[in-house]
Amino acid sequence: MARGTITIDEKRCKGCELCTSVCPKNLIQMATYFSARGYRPAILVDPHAQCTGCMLCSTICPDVAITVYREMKSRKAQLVAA
Amino acid sequence: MARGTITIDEKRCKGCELCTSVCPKNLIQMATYFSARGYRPAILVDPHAQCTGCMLCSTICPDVAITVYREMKSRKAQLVAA
Amino acid sequence: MLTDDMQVVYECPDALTDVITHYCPGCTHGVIHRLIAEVLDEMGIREKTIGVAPVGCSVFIYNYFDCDFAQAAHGRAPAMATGLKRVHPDRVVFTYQGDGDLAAIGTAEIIHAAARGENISVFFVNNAVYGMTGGQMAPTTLPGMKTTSSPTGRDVELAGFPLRVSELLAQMTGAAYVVRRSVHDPGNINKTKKAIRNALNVQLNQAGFSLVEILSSCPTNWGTSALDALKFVKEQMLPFYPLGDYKVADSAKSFIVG
Amino acid sequence: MLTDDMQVVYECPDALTDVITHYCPGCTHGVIHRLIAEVLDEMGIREKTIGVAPVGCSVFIYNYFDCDFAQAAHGRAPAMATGLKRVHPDRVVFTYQGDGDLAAIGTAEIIHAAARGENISVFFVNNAVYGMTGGQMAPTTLPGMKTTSSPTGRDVELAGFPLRVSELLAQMTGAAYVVRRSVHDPGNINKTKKAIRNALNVQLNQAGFSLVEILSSCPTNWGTSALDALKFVKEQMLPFYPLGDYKVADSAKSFIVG
Amino acid sequence: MQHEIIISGFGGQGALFAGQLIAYGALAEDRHVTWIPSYGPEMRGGTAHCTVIISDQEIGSPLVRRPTAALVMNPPSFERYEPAIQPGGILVANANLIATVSARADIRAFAIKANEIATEFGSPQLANMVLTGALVTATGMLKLETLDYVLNERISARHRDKLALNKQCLRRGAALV
Amino acid sequence: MQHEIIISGFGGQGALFAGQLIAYGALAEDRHVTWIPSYGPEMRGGTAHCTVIISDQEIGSPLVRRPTAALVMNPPSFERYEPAIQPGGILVANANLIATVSARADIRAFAIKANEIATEFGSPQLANMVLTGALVTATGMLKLETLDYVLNERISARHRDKLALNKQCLRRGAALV
Amino acid sequence: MKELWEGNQAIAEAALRAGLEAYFGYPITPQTELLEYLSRKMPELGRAFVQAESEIGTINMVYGAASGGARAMTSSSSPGISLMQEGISYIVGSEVPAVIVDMMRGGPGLGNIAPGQADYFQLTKGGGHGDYHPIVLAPWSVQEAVDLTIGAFDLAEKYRHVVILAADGNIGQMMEPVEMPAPRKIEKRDRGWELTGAINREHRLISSIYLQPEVLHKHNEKIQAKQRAIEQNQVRYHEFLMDDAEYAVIAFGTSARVAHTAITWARAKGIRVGLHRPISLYPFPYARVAEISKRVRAILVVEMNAGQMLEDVRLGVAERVPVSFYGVMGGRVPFPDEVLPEIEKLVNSVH
Amino acid sequence: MKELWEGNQAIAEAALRAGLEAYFGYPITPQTELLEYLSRKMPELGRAFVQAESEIGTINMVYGAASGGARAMTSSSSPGISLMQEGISYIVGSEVPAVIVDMMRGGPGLGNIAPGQADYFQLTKGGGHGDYHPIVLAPWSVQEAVDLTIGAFDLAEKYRHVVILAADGNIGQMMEPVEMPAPRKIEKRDRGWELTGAINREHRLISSIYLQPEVLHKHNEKIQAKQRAIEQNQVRYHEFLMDDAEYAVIAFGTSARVAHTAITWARAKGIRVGLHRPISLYPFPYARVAEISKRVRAILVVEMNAGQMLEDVRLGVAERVPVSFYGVMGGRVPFPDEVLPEIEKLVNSVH
Ligand SMILES: Cc1ncc(C[n+]2csc(CCOP(=O)(O)OP(=O)(O)O)c2C)c(N)n1
Ligand SMILES: Cc1ncc(C[n+]2csc(CCOP(=O)(O)OP(=O)(O)O)c2C)c(N)n1
Ligand code: SF4
Ligand code: SF4
Ligand code: SF4
Ligand code: SF4
Ligand code: SF4
Ligand code: SF4
Ligand SMILES: [Mg+2]
Ligand SMILES: [Mg+2]
Repeated sequence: MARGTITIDEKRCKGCELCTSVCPKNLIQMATYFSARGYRPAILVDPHAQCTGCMLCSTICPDVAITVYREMKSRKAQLVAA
Repeated sequence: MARGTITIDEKRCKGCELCTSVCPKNLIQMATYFSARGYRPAILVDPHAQCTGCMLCSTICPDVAITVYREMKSRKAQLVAA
Repeated sequence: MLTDDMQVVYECPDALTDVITHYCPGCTHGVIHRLIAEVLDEMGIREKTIGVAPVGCSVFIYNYFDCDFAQAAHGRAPAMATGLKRVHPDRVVFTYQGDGDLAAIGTAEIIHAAARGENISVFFVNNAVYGMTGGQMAPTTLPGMKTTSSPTGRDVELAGFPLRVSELLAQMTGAAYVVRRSVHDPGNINKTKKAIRNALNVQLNQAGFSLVEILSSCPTNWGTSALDALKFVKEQMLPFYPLGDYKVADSAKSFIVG
Repeated sequence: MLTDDMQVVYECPDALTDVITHYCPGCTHGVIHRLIAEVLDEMGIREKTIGVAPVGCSVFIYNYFDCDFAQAAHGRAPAMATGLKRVHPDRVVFTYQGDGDLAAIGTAEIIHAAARGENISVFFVNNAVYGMTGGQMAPTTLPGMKTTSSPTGRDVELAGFPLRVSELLAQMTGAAYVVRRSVHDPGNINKTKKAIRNALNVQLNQAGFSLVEILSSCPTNWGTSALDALKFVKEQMLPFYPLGDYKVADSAKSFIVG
Repeated sequence: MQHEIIISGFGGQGALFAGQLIAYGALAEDRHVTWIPSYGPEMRGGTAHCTVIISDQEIGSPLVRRPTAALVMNPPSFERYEPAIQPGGILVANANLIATVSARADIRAFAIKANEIATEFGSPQLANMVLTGALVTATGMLKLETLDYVLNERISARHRDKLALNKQCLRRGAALV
Repeated sequence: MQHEIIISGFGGQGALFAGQLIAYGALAEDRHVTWIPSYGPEMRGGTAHCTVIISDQEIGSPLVRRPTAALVMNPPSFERYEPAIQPGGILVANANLIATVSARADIRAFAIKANEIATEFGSPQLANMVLTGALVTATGMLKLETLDYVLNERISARHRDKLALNKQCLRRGAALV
Repeated sequence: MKELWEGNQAIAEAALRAGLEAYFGYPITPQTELLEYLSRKMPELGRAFVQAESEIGTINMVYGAASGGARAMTSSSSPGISLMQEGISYIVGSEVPAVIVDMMRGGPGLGNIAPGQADYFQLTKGGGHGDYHPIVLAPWSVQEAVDLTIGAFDLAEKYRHVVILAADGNIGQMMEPVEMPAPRKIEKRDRGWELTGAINREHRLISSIYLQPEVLHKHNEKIQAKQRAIEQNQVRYHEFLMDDAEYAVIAFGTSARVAHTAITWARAKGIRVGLHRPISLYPFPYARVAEISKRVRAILVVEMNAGQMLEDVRLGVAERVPVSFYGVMGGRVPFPDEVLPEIEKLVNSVH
Repeated sequence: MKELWEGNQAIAEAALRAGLEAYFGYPITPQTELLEYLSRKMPELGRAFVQAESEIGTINMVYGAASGGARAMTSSSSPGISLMQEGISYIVGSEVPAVIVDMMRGGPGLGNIAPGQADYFQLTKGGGHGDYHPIVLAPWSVQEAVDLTIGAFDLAEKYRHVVILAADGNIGQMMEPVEMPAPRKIEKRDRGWELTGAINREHRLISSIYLQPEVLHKHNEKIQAKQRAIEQNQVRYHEFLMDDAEYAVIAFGTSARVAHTAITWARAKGIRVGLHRPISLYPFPYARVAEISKRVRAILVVEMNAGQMLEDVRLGVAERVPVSFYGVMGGRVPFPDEVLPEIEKLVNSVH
């Protein structure tokens, strides 16, 4: 299983929660604070580095707030990144 | 075979010749003279009283120029006329 | 020879006025008018009928019918008919429209009248050209057909493909009765008349939107004799626009004959 | 945890600008924008692409794309795109239109663009309401669905039946590629992206008119959370608007994947 | 002198073409000229007419209420335009279709059996040429040779075989006034 | 005296409703009143504001550039309207969302932790009522009882269970000025 | 009893009470609430309501319903009104009564949705082809919008003509206290022209085609006679402090309210200025403006456009006194503190 | 070398020679021959031609083609022009150049197909929403129609504005001798705004939406500045026997030709009357009309409508001298023998 992670751009995130519903590892939660634009942004809560970089969250994010990273060991991952 | 006849209203006829093409007995011809409106009207040429009152000519006439008559002996003809 | 024991079996229907039409010799607009009038007479609904005239050669249709008429803006007859029908739901409202009127500028209006299942009847006269303006290409002009605005024949690459209106409108859930007929010979004329009757009967029974597309001739702009024009309908138009019943909704079935 | 040996596998496509959209939280207009941008990047055609924006919530789409854009009058994007494409046949021209824009006021324009086989691509975002004006009934509003202009639910007797755009346009001879997709979950999002790519590929290969209808959410006007809105798409809209390929003309077949 | 001419007949009788021929003739003679057709819903059998003005000066109103000359080819045209002709003006009528004869003493009226004559030439379509020859000659507005020239230049390929016949018809009409 | 009030916050914070409450209050007190919302593409999260004018005379311009009082619920609203308030005017701000405090000496400014207070009442939605109570009292433009009356009359069936709570929030806000 | 009403809803309710029988609409900001209100009320009352496919659809449905003798109305905002121009021309040409509400916004093109007054020309001069002027009424308050709406139906029927209520986004969105009149009973009687089916009578025709120029000329003379009658009898305006005015501000609708405030301020400064507010934009109060131009020293026109009514004012003034102009465009509503300096400039310019 | 050309075809050919790259049309009498002519010529030349589904289609295709930088045109007649009003407003708002031909006919409504001039208001004042005036040029002969057509494209591009050739059915159907100018070479250069794909440059936008009122106000100020520049620089008129005139007839297009003849007759009777003929209806020659009104004793306006340009004349005249009007409506063209008595009446009225 690939290892990955994501970053969520708090400026772009509108707190719609869509990403939370698709993460197979349930790694995304909504913040309790408000962003400058008045939304509760999504945050990655991944203490055990479970994120696989599967891109499901970025695929559903309507606001292109999520950047996905993956460890580039496997050929497959490199292909996807190409 | 029913006996019938037609009258053609020269005022209405525009000389389109459509009626001539549908008469099963070939009884309609185009006049050689011009009507007041500048058309050669259709005329019934039925010396042997062959017209059956079949209404094909009136059915195709775009100008409602043809009135069809039929001998009212048979029940059927009466029904049609009703 | 007219004898005393002969009786009239066909004469001008009551629903038509005495006025001679302005149509060109042999133009089948006249046939279609007559059929509608005969049906109005036979159904006894002339007095409760309101017609809506299009812009096109048939713009003067109201001169020829002895019933109330409104004259719509080009393409907007279905909208005008909607307004009329909504305030007179117990009246019979029909539009009479050409292919330029209905299938070009009036596309949105006819589609949405059908979508609404507007309880009106549409008599759609498809003669494959803009007759009144002098024979330009219509949405229904056949591929390769020469018109004054497709002088080298309709080039589907540049001018696109003809619209098949009945097939299209049959897609609409709100459409109850959509058929295509032709008036190029007496047999088809009689079938067309039945369809007109069906359409009005569907309306009378509140069964929804009805449309009869009728293939019609335009000898003047096709540059043919009236007789050749009927041949053109039969030989060129029929293969491209097959006759048939494109939609008879369940709501309509019991009001249909033939 | 971001480590040094990690590389970006997904980031904002180049064809999108840095501007944050004005869309409501969770509105899938944003997803669809992203997909188009990704395809433009992947096909390397951003620089030869001209988009045409509608009137609707996506009126500001031009702020978000790094390519030339025109902003059309309500419903007229296909006409404007026709003008653009005819004078720039070697450019990629697409319209992006909502259901009010395309299926109500713009009915005539989209039908005739398809009839002409106009070599453009249309991305049709069906969210079953007029989003921008505050959630009125659209031509695609489901029967019984409550909107601000059908407050007791769409009454098909009075307001008519929804239009199924893909089914309708598939009737047009000039249409090369007409499909319906949805963006309610990642799998469908990926399929939608493929369809967008297919549509543009059809255009690039001069194969004719292409349209991708995309079922989309409007949480604000549906009065639901963003998540419930996706559920609504799946549970209410999909049954009424089945996904699928409604037309893949022979001319288009070789340019289609998936 | 300004010639203000109306030419009128059933559609298909060639009224518009006759007018255009004259208009082209005027252009060839370097005169000022306007030609205006009646236009309308295209329907066979209706009346078509055109107005031609030929002048040595710039032409103001291109419309004519009281023509200096009229060429009429069918009864309705006769009825409409015969009374309108200016005193001293000219009327050319196709006597094959128009039974009435002008009773006006203040105009010069010519009733010409143009259909008959054209049929003699084997081309009934050319009645309009016979009448045009008469009109042009009676008014003296153009030289017949100019019309020959125009026909040479402008007759369509389809009708080129009738070129000589056209000219003959013009001459025949001219001889009748 | 003419009260020219702007109430502004994120969509969903209840700015428009607060304004309407005041407007209905003015009507109940038989004053002249106008209420105008900002309107626009309906999108969640944007800023919504409304303008209320209450006067004893007919109201001319219904628009306000320099309000006599402003109720601001989020930072952008503070930034926009705090400087605009007329000298001697009143500012009521939701201190839970707005960190900045007005530095103006020529107005009376109240920073109220309305979210906190409303949450204490068990109904965080009612922050706008707390602020409205403060605004109405600080300006003296209406009697609180009038607002009670309006709430009695107009509160929707869905929110009727919160009627008392609404009134309490108004009172609590009023007590803070 | 007065109640607070939002402009759009108030107009809708007024139309209902005036006996509106058929409404056809299409959403557009800032008039959509009018459509929404009627989408609920009309079906409840068993009256005709259709949300059409477009504004072209709505105006032609109005044309149909009105041809059928019903009190019919549509509403829209600027771009939608542009789309109705052909239909309006047909309705006028066919002489059927119809009421249209234009909640004007910023233009040209898509512009924006903020309040504007730049449809003045298209509404008053006839934005469609042919010779006609719809009756155009411009309210400056929600109450007046209600009153004019009711009157609009009567005028439309009296003259068998199009009546347009020309408001702006501000009037549509604003809430104000309104005294709503009691509903009217709709009594149906045959007026001799409406299409109802030719039962025991001659058939009728609603049409605007007159192929013969002479006949169309005559038809137009009839329409023009009607326009003259309207110009004679339907001029409406309102004035404020004009009795002793040395200067006049002329403005309509929302601009007039702004001017009203500015005038109060100017009076406080001792400037003898008054307000003339045309309520009927067509027929325009030319005669009254001419009178005013004989009494005052200068005139300021204030509009939310680039100067459209200005032309009509200048026609009335005929260069007797200077006419200056203050306009804001693009959906901006001027503030009184912009208009006051314009009044002061006006005063200085003639000193 | 002069050749006889029918007006519609002459305009089409002139447009071709001016470098027309894209034409979109829809049939309507009396302009259809223009469409028909181009339906043959444009494809032959490899240029864009589409017979659209409606006039709404054509104007928005023009909008698209023009946004793409092409010389684009459409043509229609009165009802079709009414349908274009929204599109025209968008084109003006987006500042793309476009040429429109209006072969005016009798209105309102369906009216008839005979020549008319009753689109004056809709063309010159802006029949669409928002503040703008297209440039409107009115030829009185086929030759002038050709010359103005060529100029129209240049003006449209110079100002990035809509230019309308306002002719009437008469001009469209009439044949007259024409000196056809040589074809221009179309040279393409990037003017910095057209949409061609963002290759090696920033992306571009053609749009008329400016959501912020302040911004739309600024945008309108820019358009207004352009209108002022047009008013400064593009006024065109033609005069006949005005030097010593005591009376003036003001007329445009076909009416002016009729007036011309009547004036010749009046001069023959010793009446010192001249003709002022506005060629640019917008910008209207107000200043020149004002000058004239200072020199003549009375003015007669002749139009094929109920008195539309009349308003602009009265704006220029400012009641300095009496202005009388003779109008025919409904597609009727006046005859000189109707206009002559009007001139005589005018003379008598001031004696
Ligand atoms: C808005 C508008 N555009 C164009 C026209 C011109 N016009 C009149 S009839 C017609 C076409 C008629 O063709 P069709 O509907 O096929 O009827 P047909 O004459 O063939 O029976 C057109 C384009 C018009 N009157 N109004
Ligand atoms: C001519 C015209 N009519 C109406 C409008 C108002 N209007 C703006 S957006 C819109 C509907 C948008 O709905 P849709 O196309 O479904 O897009 P969505 O906002 O749902 O994405 C309407 C009716 C307009 N701008 N122009
Ligand atoms: S990339 Fe996959 S695993 Fe990682 S956060 Fe996103 S959805 Fe979860
Ligand atoms: S999907 Fe995107 S916008 Fe929505 S909560 Fe997640 S990161 Fe934020
Ligand atoms: S009724 Fe029949 S048989 Fe008699 S003329 Fe007509 S077509 Fe011939
Ligand atoms: S079909 Fe009718 S119009 Fe035609 S020739 Fe026969 S009778 Fe005359
Ligand atoms: S032009 Fe064609 S459609 Fe029109 S009347 Fe003549 S034949 Fe019939
Ligand atoms: S209103 Fe609906 S469609 Fe528009 S941005 Fe919001 S959620 Fe999306
Ligand atoms: Mg046709
Ligand atoms: Mg939508």
